[in-house]
Amino acid sequence: MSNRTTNLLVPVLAVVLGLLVGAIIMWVSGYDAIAGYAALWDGIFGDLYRVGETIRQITPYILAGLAVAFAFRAGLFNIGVEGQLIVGWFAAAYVGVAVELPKVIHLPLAILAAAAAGALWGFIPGLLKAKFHVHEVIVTIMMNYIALHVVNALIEVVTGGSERTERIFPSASLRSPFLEALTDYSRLHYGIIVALIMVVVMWFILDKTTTGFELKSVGFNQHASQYAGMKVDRNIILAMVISGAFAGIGGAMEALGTFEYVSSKGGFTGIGFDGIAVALLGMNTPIGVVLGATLFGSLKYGALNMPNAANIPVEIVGIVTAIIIYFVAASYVIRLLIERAARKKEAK
Amino acid sequence: MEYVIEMLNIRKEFGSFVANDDITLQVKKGEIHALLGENGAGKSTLMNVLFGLYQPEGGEIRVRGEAVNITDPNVANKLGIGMVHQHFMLVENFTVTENIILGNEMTKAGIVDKRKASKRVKKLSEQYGLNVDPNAKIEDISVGMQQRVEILKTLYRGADILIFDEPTASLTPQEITELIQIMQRLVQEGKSIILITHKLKEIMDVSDRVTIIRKGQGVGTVVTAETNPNELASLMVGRQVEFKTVKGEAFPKDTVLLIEDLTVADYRGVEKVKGLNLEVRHGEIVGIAGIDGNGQTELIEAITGLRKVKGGKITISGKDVTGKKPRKVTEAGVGHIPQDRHKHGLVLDFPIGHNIALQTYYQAPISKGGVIHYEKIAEQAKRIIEKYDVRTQSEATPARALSGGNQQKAIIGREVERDPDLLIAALPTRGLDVGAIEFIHSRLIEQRDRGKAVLLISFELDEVMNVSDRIAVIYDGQIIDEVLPQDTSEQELGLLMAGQSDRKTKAGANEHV
Amino acid sequence: MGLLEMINFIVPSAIFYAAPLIIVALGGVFSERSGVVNIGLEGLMVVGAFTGVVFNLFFVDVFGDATAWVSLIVAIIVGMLFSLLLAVAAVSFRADQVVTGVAINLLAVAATIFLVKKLFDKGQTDTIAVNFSRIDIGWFNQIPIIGDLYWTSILAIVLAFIAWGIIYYTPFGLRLRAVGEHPAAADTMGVNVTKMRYIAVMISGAMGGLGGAIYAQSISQDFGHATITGQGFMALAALIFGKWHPLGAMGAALFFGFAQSLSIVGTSLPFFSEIPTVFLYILPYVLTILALAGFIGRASAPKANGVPYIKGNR
Amino acid sequence: GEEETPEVAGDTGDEPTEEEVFSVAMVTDVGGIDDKSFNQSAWEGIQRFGEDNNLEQGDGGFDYLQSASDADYNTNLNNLIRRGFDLVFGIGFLMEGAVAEIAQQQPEAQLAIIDAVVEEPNVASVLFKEQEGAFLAGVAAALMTETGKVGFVGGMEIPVIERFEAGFRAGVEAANPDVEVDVQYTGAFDKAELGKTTANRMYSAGADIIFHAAGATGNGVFTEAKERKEQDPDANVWVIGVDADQYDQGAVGDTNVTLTSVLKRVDNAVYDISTMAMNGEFPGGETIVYGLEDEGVALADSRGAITEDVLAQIEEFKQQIVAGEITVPETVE
Ligand SMILES: Nc1ncnc2c1ncn2[C@@H]1O[C@H](COP(=O)(O)OP(=O)(O)OP(=O)(O)O)[C@@H](O)[C@H]1O
Ligand SMILES: Nc1ncnc2c1ncn2[C@@H]1O[C@H](COP(=O)(O)OP(=O)(O)OP(=O)(O)O)[C@@H](O)[C@H]1O
Ligand SMILES: [Mg+2]
Ligand SMILES: [Mg+2]
Repeated sequence: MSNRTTNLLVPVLAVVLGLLVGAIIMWVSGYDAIAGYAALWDGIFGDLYRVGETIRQITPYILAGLAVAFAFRAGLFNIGVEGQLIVGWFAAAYVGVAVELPKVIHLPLAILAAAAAGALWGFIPGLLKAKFHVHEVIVTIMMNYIALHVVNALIEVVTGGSERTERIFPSASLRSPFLEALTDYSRLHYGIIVALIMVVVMWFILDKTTTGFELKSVGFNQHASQYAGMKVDRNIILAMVISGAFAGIGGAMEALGTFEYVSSKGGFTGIGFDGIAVALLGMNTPIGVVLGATLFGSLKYGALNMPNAANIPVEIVGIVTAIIIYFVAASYVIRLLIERAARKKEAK
Repeated sequence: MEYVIEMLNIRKEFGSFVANDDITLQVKKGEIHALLGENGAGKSTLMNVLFGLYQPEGGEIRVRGEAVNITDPNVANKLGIGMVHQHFMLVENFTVTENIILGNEMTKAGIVDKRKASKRVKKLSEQYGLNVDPNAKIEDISVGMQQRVEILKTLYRGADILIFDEPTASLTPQEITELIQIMQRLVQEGKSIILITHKLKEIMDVSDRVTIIRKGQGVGTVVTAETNPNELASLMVGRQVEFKTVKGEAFPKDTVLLIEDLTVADYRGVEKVKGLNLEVRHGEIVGIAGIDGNGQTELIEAITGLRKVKGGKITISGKDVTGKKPRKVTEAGVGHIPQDRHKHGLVLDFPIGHNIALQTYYQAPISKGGVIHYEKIAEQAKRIIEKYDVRTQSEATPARALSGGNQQKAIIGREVERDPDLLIAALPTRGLDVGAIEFIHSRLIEQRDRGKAVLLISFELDEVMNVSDRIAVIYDGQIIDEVLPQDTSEQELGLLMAGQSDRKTKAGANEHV
Repeated sequence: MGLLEMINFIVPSAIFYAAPLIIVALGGVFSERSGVVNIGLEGLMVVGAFTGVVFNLFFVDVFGDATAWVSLIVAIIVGMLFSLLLAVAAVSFRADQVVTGVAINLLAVAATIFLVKKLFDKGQTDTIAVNFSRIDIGWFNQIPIIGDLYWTSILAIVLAFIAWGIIYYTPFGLRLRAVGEHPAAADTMGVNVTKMRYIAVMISGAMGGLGGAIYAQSISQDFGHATITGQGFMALAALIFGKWHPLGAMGAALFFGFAQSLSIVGTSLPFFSEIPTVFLYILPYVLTILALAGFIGRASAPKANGVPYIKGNR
Repeated sequence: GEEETPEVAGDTGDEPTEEEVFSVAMVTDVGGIDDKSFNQSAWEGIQRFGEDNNLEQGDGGFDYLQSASDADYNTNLNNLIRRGFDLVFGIGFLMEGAVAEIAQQQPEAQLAIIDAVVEEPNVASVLFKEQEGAFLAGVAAALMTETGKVGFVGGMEIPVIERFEAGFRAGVEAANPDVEVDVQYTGAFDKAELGKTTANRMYSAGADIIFHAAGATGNGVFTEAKERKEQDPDANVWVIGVDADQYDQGAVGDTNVTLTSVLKRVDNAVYDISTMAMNGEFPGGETIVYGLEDEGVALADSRGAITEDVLAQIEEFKQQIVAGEITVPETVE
């Protein structure tokens, strides 16, 4: 059996296994698994509205996934995507409400603001890692909490004491009546296009630019990279900045598309943490991230329909998702099984 | 039965690749049995099979006549088989004692009894004249010492069959002589030794018999007394060969590298280079002879910009590169074959092709306007792999999967092809087979003959003697003397390296520039 | 509040806040010292908190005042079993340990909330009746500063010293560190790498469960989605901050606790009460970053941390 | 009204609801229907409405959906409308945006929002005068305190919570100006440890009654009070709960640290609006504010914790507020 087919089979089998376990759990705890999965399927593909919403849900996951993946490729573990996304969300929303400009300027400006905010949030851990060798994992964890509180405070300041900004001006919005009409009033917005562009951007940076070569090299072996004349510190910081920018744009998707405002957060959005799973599901490659985000986002969104249509707690899908990720991580066993099976075939 | 070890028709496969193909090795009690073969011939693999790290696909192993099944190192240990690995199996931040007792610690009330243990280690090391400090941290002791710790580990476990995989590859001449004495003492104590080495001289000196393997297949076993280096070499490669580095006269021209009382500290802040002066000219090979730890590493790292300079001046072809970044130095016309090929020389997880482009990836034709062209990288890699005979499936194979010899050839190719004015070669032939060594030496000489300057750092006397046109002896961070190979004997050189220079008084004052 | 009262207040509440973090971080120390990265601490804590509270609610009639303690033991066992998921994947299946950890976290939250819904058919449990509270020994409470302690806090500190002893002075500890630094070496010395890593991960499971159960039974007193919200990640931070050293991890956790309490006392200080509250909210996190950048500096992980061990592979 | 069952765009093929029955449903925020707070209260109201009009839970009767994140509100509201519910509630200010949006997309649907105002013809907005309930709590605290010091622990600094603070301060001020109010926000609704440490600080500093408006962070306040009670049974520490009657949370053996709770009768509001809508009087486009007057906010039974004479004085203040003689501020000036 060729490697490519195996590489394709592994995630597929992981998904199957995950769904299987989920079914067993539902069955054991007295739910109708068939109905449950029917509801899940329906919740994802049931009608245009849901398809639209599913894509809408996938959008920020793609960007969060890119952020994590990009840092990983440079040998950095960015748990701070959550915080970078939150500041991006605020920045975009703020630009969206603060001024009204022609769309061609306003929308890009808002997205750029988000990218810049996320980049700043990534720059700090990057700098500390490069200059003081402070472990990026701690700093990014701390930066998440700081982001949460700072953004809540800023919202209060800019709104003069409210917990939520006004709706952004249409000129900054990613929404489109066309897409909404197309999908029966879902919140599907042009963000998905932005996300896919970013996928190309990451692919280009990593696989087509000199910088990408350096980033990967530094990710594998800093000593050799330094020997080869690369600026290790600069690359570390750059990696975190770009990663943060992706995350920030992820926030912009929520600010300019899904919500069109930003409100005080009682806790984390979770998108950033899910981004870790998405990235690793996608083996830290741009295309992989798209697939990972699609799987993750679809399950996440479709899950809402399980209590709605089949009276099954959404958590079931959480369990299924976790198991899928688990088996992808442990793909080694699955590969073994596949190869065994393949050999058996050849034997016959 | 007189054989303590019998490996009969051993076969070991890695996937589709056959590393050992029907190899037979029989070791007599109390002998030093050498194992000879080119890089990648399958020596380490065979020994790893004997030590239980790999399970063979075929063949039989007998220890003292008993057919045995060595499923893992534990079994090997119990059978009295100990292995001194090519890449030391030592926990860097442990003490010598901790490394030795690991796995069967002696305890008092559940607590590791370090005092008692280190006593025993001390006693053992005295018994075999190893004199290691039981309480020193591994990361603080020399490679030679680390190797002795490896030996102690096996002895501590009562091994009487010892495997040495390229023990001399990373040792200084002194350390090698001492190691040889140690081995002989071990044999007197009734131990048997399997010795892997690429140095025919050593084989001739210490071994009783030699088994040769070629491309994973056993060629046969010869009695050392009845053979000679050339025959061994021919058996190893499979054709008549004469490994002799041919080298014409040197015609040095104007200065390339000029170092004026350079001072460098190591990572702990301890001064390792203390006001060193050196000059290297176009068209000459200058060899730095010295015992490990006399400042060679710091010297090179300072020149190449990998380490801060505390004082002094370094100029390349008149350009001041003191404290410049590595890339500035490289672009000033310096090529560098680093001492540690796995740490500095290669990105092991990159394809070998990327590694070959490691110094040129950012320049045209590979990169234009920040955009990189991997097809250009592949072209370049193919060319160099071809020209330098790097044995690999393709340029896309990860560097990790190449044998050390071939990894080294790739690095040499990378650095030499850039045609630098100054080529710094640090221990360029460590761990390589005679063929590869000869190949690399002639590349260096070729550079010289093309009017380039070469700075060779080596712990191996004969390498320094054969390749250099001029030898600078480094001792305690200074060049204490300069000699010409033709009118110096290895003995004299050895003494100089040990710091015993009659002209030492003049050392500070040899401002020959 | 006068200075003395402040110290009198900050120290105990710092220790109190730190206790669960210390214990969970210690678990992390064992796991990562053996070479298994443990992002799953959060999930292990969730499982522990869930087990502690649920067992407490169901068995309070059986065990009476001892219930809270018995719940801890149960939480330890359940935590261990749960951590087997990580062990099997990371050690036997050569899985990417970070991904597995993430999966563990997702699974823990989903599974526990799902069970709560099954058991109580609502999203969070009732409030427990028997919980941990301050030590109540006359003379003890008289001791200034530390007087105001909890048994669980003492337990945490004692465990830290025990862990230190085990890791640095016993054969087990020696092997544990060897496996995390250079598994191949340990292997050739006859140390069973797989076994060591399984044990280490299961210890982290036990500690994670314990820490979670202590948190739930001494602070939140019920279990729901809002019970464990990032404490596991703070523990992870503490373990790195503490440079993978048991006492270091304890120190780091105490530092967090100190910063946290300071931010609360802050309001009653003339200077602090002037500035916007947000600065107090972020104070603990900023202090941590400054501490790391300032004087703690490089933290170097065990060499083989996160690398699955495959025989004969260099 | 009841005769026009909403023609919802893209109605999924659920069986159409029978003409005469009136069905109602709600969407919770992430808290869920058992958050011991307004989601729970709202669900109780809907259940009561269901029973009184003998409806079944499920399509054509009454039902709810819980949101896993802020992004889910739209979908959940939409799902319920598609399932043909005649009236759908969005519970909590967080749902303001979602309700507004759905209302525009589905003009035939009838929606209602709690704790926020959405100006759409088909949305009824419901607000509460939290400050009035908090005011009475302040009075109770001021009159019951023995140390002359009381505390307020807030979650995040958002208008709803600030109304509680403002009311509480005003109440204390009105009842006894000498009583000191120690106010602290924790910045979170889900950090019990912060609630506990804050309460610890306040009690240590001499406060004996703490009013919390901090969700799960408030659990910590109860924990601290209960511990002090356990340590010494005659310790004088009290907690005033919020939103729902939190008496059960205050139980320490056979004593209890809950002085009272500021009830926010979302249930009543939900019941009202549902009934109006059923009778064809759906207050679309209007904003209805519930205060002490119409039992929208109230103090919970103190079960003897508050003395008769104090209860009497509280009653007086209540009358004055109802009579409009006192207007309670919504913000701290
Ligand atoms: N784990 C492995 N997986 C795949 N191939 C391997 C592995 N180990 C060894 N090989 C291959 O088997 C061959 C023999 O390797 P081995 O290390 O035995 O050579 P060697 O004789 O020790 O070489 P050297 O003299 O450089 O040490 C090499 O081509 C190597 O690439
Ligand atoms: N995972 C692996 N895949 C492929 N080849 C491997 C792997 N691990 C080791 N090898 C090969 O096994 C052989 C033994 O490893 P080792 O590092 O001893 O090589 P080597 O030739 O001895 O290099 P050196 O002499 O520099 O140590 C080498 O050829 C190495 O390339
Ligand atoms: Mg070898
Ligand atoms: Mg070798």
